[in-house]
Amino acid sequence: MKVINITKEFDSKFIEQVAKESGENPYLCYQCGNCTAGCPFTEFFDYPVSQIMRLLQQGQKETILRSKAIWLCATCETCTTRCPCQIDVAQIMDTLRVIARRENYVSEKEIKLFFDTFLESLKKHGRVFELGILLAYNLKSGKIFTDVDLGPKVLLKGKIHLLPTKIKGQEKVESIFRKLAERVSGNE
Amino acid sequence: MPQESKKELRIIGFLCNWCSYGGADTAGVSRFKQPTDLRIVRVPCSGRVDPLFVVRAFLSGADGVLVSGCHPRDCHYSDGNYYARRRLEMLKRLLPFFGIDDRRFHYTWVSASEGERWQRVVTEFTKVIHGLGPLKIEEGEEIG
Amino acid sequence: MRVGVFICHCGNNIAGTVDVQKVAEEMRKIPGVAYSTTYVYTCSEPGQNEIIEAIKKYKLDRVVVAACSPRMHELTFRKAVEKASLNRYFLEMANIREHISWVGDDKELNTQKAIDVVRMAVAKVMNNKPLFSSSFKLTKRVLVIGGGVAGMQAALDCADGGLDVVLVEKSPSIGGMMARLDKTFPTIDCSICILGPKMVDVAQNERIKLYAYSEIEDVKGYIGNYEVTIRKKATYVDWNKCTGCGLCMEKCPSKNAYDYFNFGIAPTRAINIPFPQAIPKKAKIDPNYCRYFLKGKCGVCAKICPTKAIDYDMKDELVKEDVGAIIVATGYSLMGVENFPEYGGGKYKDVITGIQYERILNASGPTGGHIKRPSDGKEPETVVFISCCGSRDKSVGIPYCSNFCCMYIAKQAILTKDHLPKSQSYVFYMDIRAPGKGYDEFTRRAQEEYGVRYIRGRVSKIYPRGEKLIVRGADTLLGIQVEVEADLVVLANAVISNPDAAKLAEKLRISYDTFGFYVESHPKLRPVETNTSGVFLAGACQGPKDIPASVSQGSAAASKVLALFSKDVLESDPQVSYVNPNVCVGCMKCVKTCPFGAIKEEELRDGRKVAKVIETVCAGCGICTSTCPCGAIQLQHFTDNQILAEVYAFASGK
Amino acid sequence: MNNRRYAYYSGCSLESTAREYNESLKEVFRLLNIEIKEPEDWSCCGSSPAHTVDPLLACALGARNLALVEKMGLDVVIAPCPSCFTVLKRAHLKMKKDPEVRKKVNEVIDEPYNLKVSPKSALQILYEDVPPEKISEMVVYEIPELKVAPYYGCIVTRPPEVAEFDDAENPISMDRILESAGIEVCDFPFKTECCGAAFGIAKKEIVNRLSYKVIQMAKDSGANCIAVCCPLCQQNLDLRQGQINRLMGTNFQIPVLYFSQLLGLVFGISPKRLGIDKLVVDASWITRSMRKAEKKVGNKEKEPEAEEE
Ligand SMILES: Cc1cc2nc3c(=O)[nH]c(=O)nc-3n(C[C@H](O)[C@H](O)[C@H](O)COP(=O)(O)OP(=O)(O)OC[C@H]3O[C@@H](n4cnc5c(N)ncnc54)[C@H](O)[C@@H]3O)c2cc1C
Ligand SMILES: Cc1cc2nc3c(=O)[nH]c(=O)nc-3n(C[C@H](O)[C@H](O)[C@H](O)COP(=O)(O)OP(=O)(O)OC[C@H]3O[C@@H](n4cnc5c(N)ncnc54)[C@H](O)[C@@H]3O)c2cc1C
Ligand code: SF4
Ligand code: SF4
Ligand code: SF4
Ligand code: SF4
Ligand code: SF4
Ligand code: SF4
Ligand code: SF4
Ligand code: SF4
Repeated sequence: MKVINITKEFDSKFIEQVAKESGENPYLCYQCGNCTAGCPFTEFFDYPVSQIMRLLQQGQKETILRSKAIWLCATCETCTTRCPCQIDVAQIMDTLRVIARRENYVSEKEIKLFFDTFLESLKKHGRVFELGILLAYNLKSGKIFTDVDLGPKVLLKGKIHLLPTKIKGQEKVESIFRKLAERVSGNE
Repeated sequence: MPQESKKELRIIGFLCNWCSYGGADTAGVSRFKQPTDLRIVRVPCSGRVDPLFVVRAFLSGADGVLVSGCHPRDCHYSDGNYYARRRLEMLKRLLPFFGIDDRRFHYTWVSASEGERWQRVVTEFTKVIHGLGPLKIEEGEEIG
Repeated sequence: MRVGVFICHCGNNIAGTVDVQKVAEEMRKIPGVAYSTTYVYTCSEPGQNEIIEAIKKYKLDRVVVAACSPRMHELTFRKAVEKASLNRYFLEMANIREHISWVGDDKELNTQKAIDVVRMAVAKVMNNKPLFSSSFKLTKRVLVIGGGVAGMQAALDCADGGLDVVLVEKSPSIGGMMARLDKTFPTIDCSICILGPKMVDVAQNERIKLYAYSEIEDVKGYIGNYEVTIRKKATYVDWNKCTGCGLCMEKCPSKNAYDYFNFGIAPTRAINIPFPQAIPKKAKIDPNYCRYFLKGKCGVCAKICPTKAIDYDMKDELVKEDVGAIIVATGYSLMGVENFPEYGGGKYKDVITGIQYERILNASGPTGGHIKRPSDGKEPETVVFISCCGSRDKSVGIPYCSNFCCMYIAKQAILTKDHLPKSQSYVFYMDIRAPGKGYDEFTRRAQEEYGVRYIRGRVSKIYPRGEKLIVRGADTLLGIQVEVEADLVVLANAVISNPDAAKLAEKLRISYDTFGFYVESHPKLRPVETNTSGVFLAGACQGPKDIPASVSQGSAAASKVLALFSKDVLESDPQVSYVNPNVCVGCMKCVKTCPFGAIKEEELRDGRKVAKVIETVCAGCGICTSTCPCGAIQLQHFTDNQILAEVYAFASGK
Repeated sequence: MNNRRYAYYSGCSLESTAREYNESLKEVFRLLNIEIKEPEDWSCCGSSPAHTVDPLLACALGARNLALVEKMGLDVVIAPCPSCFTVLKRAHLKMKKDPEVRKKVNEVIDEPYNLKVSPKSALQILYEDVPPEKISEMVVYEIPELKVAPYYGCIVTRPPEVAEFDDAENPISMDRILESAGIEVCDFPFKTECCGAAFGIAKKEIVNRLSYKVIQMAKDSGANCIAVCCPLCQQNLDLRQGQINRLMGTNFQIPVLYFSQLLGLVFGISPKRLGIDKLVVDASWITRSMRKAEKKVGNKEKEPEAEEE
C-alpha cells in the first residue's frame, strides 16, 4: 500500500468544499463504523462508507473522487439514520458524486449513463419515458440486451407506454435546466 | 496593540468576580496586550449589574459599556447570568430610544481561564467604539 | 474621612510601565485623601507594616491598595488593616497590574488608566461601611440521601467520626446498584460478599437512623441548620411486625409484578422482599399488581402472615429531622432497552442490558446463576456484547461516556467463559476505556486468556434468523461488514441521571448539568462540594463512576462534613444582602428571583409585609439588588451607591 | 370527519410501470371519501438522478410541482411514490431552512413556491388522517391464507428529520393499516432494508442480490406475500423475481402487492380494477382464497385490540 504524505497530500480546500456544499461537518465523524455496518451496499463498495468519511477527514480528494463507492451509493439513508454523530452521511456521498461529476471523475460509467439518460428524457418530455430510457441506455451502453428478459413481461402487461407523454409545461422544465446551466457557466 | 492615535475613548466594563474578572486577570498574567481605553468595575455576579448602572455610565460620559459574566450554566450563583442576560437584552433594545447606538453596549461571557478570549473581546469592542466615535447625547435629554 | 492610598511597584512589574509616582501625586489632589505613597513590594512584610504604620501615624480610616488583582491579595491586605484596628471592609484594591501594567506597553496611557482606576477605588472606599460577620450554632447531625455504596460509605464514615446520621433510601432496601452486581472488576470478587457486611453495619450502627422506602419531601434552612421533611411511603406492611419470613411472598397469587430489583428480567410477586440480603429485610406490597388493590379481593397475605403485619390501609407518613449538613448520594439510572429499536430492544427477548445480565449471572438472581437466555431458557453458545449503547451518541442526546461499561463488559465476558467454557463471546467496541489501576491488564486478559473476540466497530442492526439473532456490525479495522450469529446479546446501555434528579436538586438548591447530574463546586479542587454550602456530593449522582471512585467520594464527603462539624460555631460572610424595611414595598420580586431561596416574607409589627434576607443562606450574588424596584434590598459591600460612586469617578476622569 | 381534499402528485412511475398502484390507491381513496385532485401539468420530480447531478436542480424540480399545488389552493400533497415524496419534502424543507436556496430556486422555476404545502406519503394519509375503525368498516372480504410481510423500503420513513412520520427503525403504519383491514402481517425485520433502489438497469446484479435478501427474509418470517408502498421496490421484487431466482438458484414465487391493492381486495374492489393481473409473479391464489367476511356486529371484534393498546 502506498505511503501517504499527509503534510503534502492533505487537501484542506477539498474538505471545506465538501463541508460547504453538503452543509455537513466531516470532522464530527468519530469512525464508529455504524454507517458501514448498516450500509446495504458495503459489499459492493471499494471503500466502505466510513472509510470514505475517513479519507475525507484526511483530505484525500483523488482517492475519494476515483472511488466506485460514491457512485454505487443508492441514497438509502441508512447511514444518515443511524449515525450517532448526526451526520447526514448520504448527503455527503451525494455531494461527493456531484463534485466527481463536475470534475470529470467517473468510475461507474453505467450509473452515470443511466442518470444522464433519465435526465435527458425528463428534459425532453417534462416527464420520464421509461421505455425510452431503457432503449437509449441500452444503445449508449452497448449492452443492448440489458433486461430484455423483462421486456415482454412489462409490455404484455400493458404497464409501460410505447410513446412518451409530453406535458404542456415541458418548456418550463427545460428552462429550469437551462437557467441552472447558465448559472454554473456564469459563475466560472 | 498600539492605538493609532493616543486619543482614548471612555469605556467602562462591569465584570463578575468569578469568571470574567478572573479571565481578565488570566489575560494579564499571560501578557495578552489590549487597548487601554477600558476601566473595570468588579461586581460579584453579572446578575448584580443593574441596567441603571449602564444608563448612568452613558449619561455621565461613557462612550461604551461592556458587561461580562460567566458562561451560561457556569454561573457561580447557578443562574445569575440568566437574569443578567434577560435584563441586559431588554436594555439593549431600549438604548436607541435614548438616542444611544446599541452597539455601544455589549454583554458577553468569558470564563476565568479564557485570557485569550478576554483579549479578543476587549480589542474588538474597543474597535467598535472607536468606529462609532465619542458619544454625544442631545442636550436636555433626561431619563425619567 | 481620611483615605490612605498605597501604590505598589511590584518590583518592575508595575513600575516598569506605569508612572507610580505620578499616580500617587494625582491621588493627593482628591479631597479626602490624607496620604498617598508608593512602595516596592507592598505585600511583603515590610510593605504591610508600612500600611499599618501609616494608618496609625496619619489617622487613616480608609485604605486603597493599588497593586495586583484582589483575587490575589485582597485577604492579605484585609488582614493587615485589621491589625491596625480598622474594619477589614474599609479596604479596597485597585488592580493596576493584571489589568494595566501587564496588558499595555504605553506608559503614558497606562498611567492615565491607573489614575482613573485608583480614583474609582478611592470613590468606592469612601462609601464603604464596616461589616461584621456573625456566628451561629450548628446541628451536628448529617443527612445522607441514597443508600448505594457511596451513601453507605459516607454514612459509616460519619458515624465512625462520632456523628449521628440520618440515611434516606428511596427503594425498599439499601445497597443500590452494587447490590445487583454479580462480581466486580478488576478483581472479580463477589459484589454482595463485600457489600453485604457493609449493609449489615449500616443496619446495626446505633448512630445511623435508616429510613428505607422514603423520600425527601422538603428541605428548609441553611448550612448548620436544616430542617428536613421525609416522606415514608406506604409499604402496606407494618415493618415493626414483619420478620421477613417470606411466607406471604410464597403464597401471593399475583405472580406477574414487575421486578424493579431484577430490572424486569423475571416477574416477582405483588408482595415481595426485593432480594435475600435486603436491608431492611421486610416485605412490601406493590399496589399496581396486588389483587386486593386492583379488584378489591384476595387478602391471602393478610391471612398467611404469622405476625399480622399486613395493613392495606397504610398511608404515607411525614417525619421531620434536623441536620447540619447533607450528603447527596443518589446514584444513577440506566437507559431503557426500548431505546434501541435497531437492535430490537424490547422486541427480542434475548436482547438484554448489562444490568439484566448481572442478574442472570448472579447466584441469587432469577436463574440461580445459571446463564440461560430469557426466550427459551437455553444456555447460549455465542454471546455478543455491544458497547456504548446510547452513550457517546449525540443522536440520542448523550454525548458523554458512561465510564464503567467497557470494564463490566470485559468482566461479564470473562464470567461467561467461566460459567460456560464452551461459549464464545464477542465484543463490539469503539474504544476500550480502562484507565484505572489494573484495568487495562484486565481487558487484555479477557482477550488474551479468555479468548473474547473484540471487534472494533459499531453494530447497526440485529434481526432474528431461526433461533439465532444476527448481529450485523462493522469491523472498521478491516473495513468490512461482519455478522455474528448470536444466542444472546447484551447491550451496555447508557448511564443516565435519575428521573427525579432535577426535582431533588431544586429542593436542595444545588445545580445540575444538562444531563441531570449534580454539579460540583470545582471539577478538580472541590469535587465533592456543591455551590450551596453544607451540601456535599458522593458517587454516581455527579456523573457515571465505578465503585472505587464512588466509595472514595463517599469517604471524601464524610471527611468534609467532619471538618465542618469540628467547629462549634460557624461564621457568616457579611457580604450579604440587607433589606431596609422602611423602603421595601413588599412586592416580593426579590423573593422570586433569589436563586438560593434566601429571602422570605416577614410581617412587621404594624402588619406590613416586607422582605427579609436570611443571612446564612444568602450567597451574596446581588441579583435581588438589581431586581428590587425601590432599591430597598442592598448587597452589602456592593450597594448601588458604592458601584455608582465608581461609575461617577470613572466619568469625572474625562 | 374526512372529506378533505388533497392534491395528488402521482409521479411518472404511477403513470406507467406502477399503474396498478395508482389505480388501486384511487379506488381506496374513493371508498374512504378521500378527495384527491391532480395538479395540472405536473412534471417529473427528478427522482434520484437529479440530486446526483445538482442539488439545486432536484430542489427546483420538486419546487415547481409544489408551486402548482399551491396555486390549486391545497395545503397537502399526497406523493404515493417514496422517491417523489422525498424529493418534494426535501425541496420544501431546504427552501424553508435556507432563504438563499429559496431565492435561487424561485428564480429558475416559472411560478415561485411559498412554502405553503406539506408533502405526505399515501401511507401517512391513511395512517394519520383515517381512523382505523373507518378502514375496518369498509372490509367485506377476508383472506385467511394470506400472511403479509410489510415492506416499507428505505425512504418513506428515513431519515426521520425529512420524513417526519412513523418510526425510522421500526415503522408500523403499514402494519396497522393492513391489520385494521383484517390482513395478517408477520414480524418482518427487514422492513427498511434497501432493495437496490434505482440501480435496476445500471447495476442489475446488485439489485438482484439485495432484493434476494428481502424476499428471503420475508419467506423466513413466514410470509407468503409482500406488501409494498414504492414502485421501485415493487419492480425490484416482483419484476426481477425471475432474475433473482436464476442468479441465486432460488425458487421464489412470492407475490408482491401494493398495500393499496390488498386494501382494495378486502374492500371488495374487483381484482381487475386493482391491476392484480398486472403483477408479474402470479397472485391469483390470493383472489381465489378470498371469502366473504362475516359482518362484525358492533365493536365486539375490536375490544381485545383496545385492551392491548
Ligand atoms: C451492569 C453493571 C455492572 C457494573 N459492574 C461494576 C463493577 O464490576 N465494578 C465497579 O466498580 N462498578 C461496577 N458498576 C458500577 C456501579 O454500579 C456504580 O459504580 C455504583 O453503583 C455507584 O454507586 P452509588 O452509590 O453512587 O450509586 P447507586 O448504586 O445507584 O446507589 C444510589 C442509591 O440511591 C437511591 N436513591 C436514588 N434517588 C434517591 C432519592 N431521590 N432519595 C433517596 N434515595 C435515592 C437509590 O435507590 C440507590 O439505592 C457496574 C454498573 C453496571 C450498570
Ligand atoms: C504532562 C502531564 C499533564 C497533566 N495534565 C493534567 C491535567 O490537565 N489535568 C489533570 O487533572 N491532571 C493532569 N496530570 C496529572 C497530574 O499531574 C496528577 O494527577 C497530579 O499531579 C497528582 O497529584 P499528587 O499530589 O498525587 O502527586 P504529585 O503531583 O506527583 O506530588 C507528589 C509530591 O510528593 C513529593 N514527594 C515524592 N516522594 C516524596 C518523599 N519520599 N518524601 C517527601 N516528598 C515526596 C514530590 O516531590 C511531589 O511534590 C498531568 C500529568 C502530566 C504528566
Ligand atoms: S456512522 Fe457517522 S460517526 Fe460513525 S463512522 Fe459513519 S459517519 Fe462516522
Ligand atoms: S445512503 Fe449510500 S452510503 Fe449510506 S447506507 Fe445507503 S447506500 Fe450506503
Ligand atoms: S501586592 Fe501584588 S503587586 Fe504588590 S508586590 Fe505584592 S504581588 Fe506584586
Ligand atoms: S409480611 Fe408477614 S409473612 Fe410477609 S415476610 Fe413479613 S412477617 Fe413474613
Ligand atoms: S393481597 Fe395482594 S399482595 Fe397479598 S397475597 Fe393477595 S395479591 Fe398478593
Ligand atoms: S465506558 Fe466504554 S462502553 Fe461505556 S460508554 Fe465509555 S467507551 Fe462506551
Ligand atoms: S423587591 Fe425590594 S421592595 Fe420588593 S419585596 Fe424585595 S426588597 Fe421589598
Ligand atoms: S444576594 Fe443573591 S443570594 Fe443573597 S438574597 Fe440576594 S439574590 Fe439571594
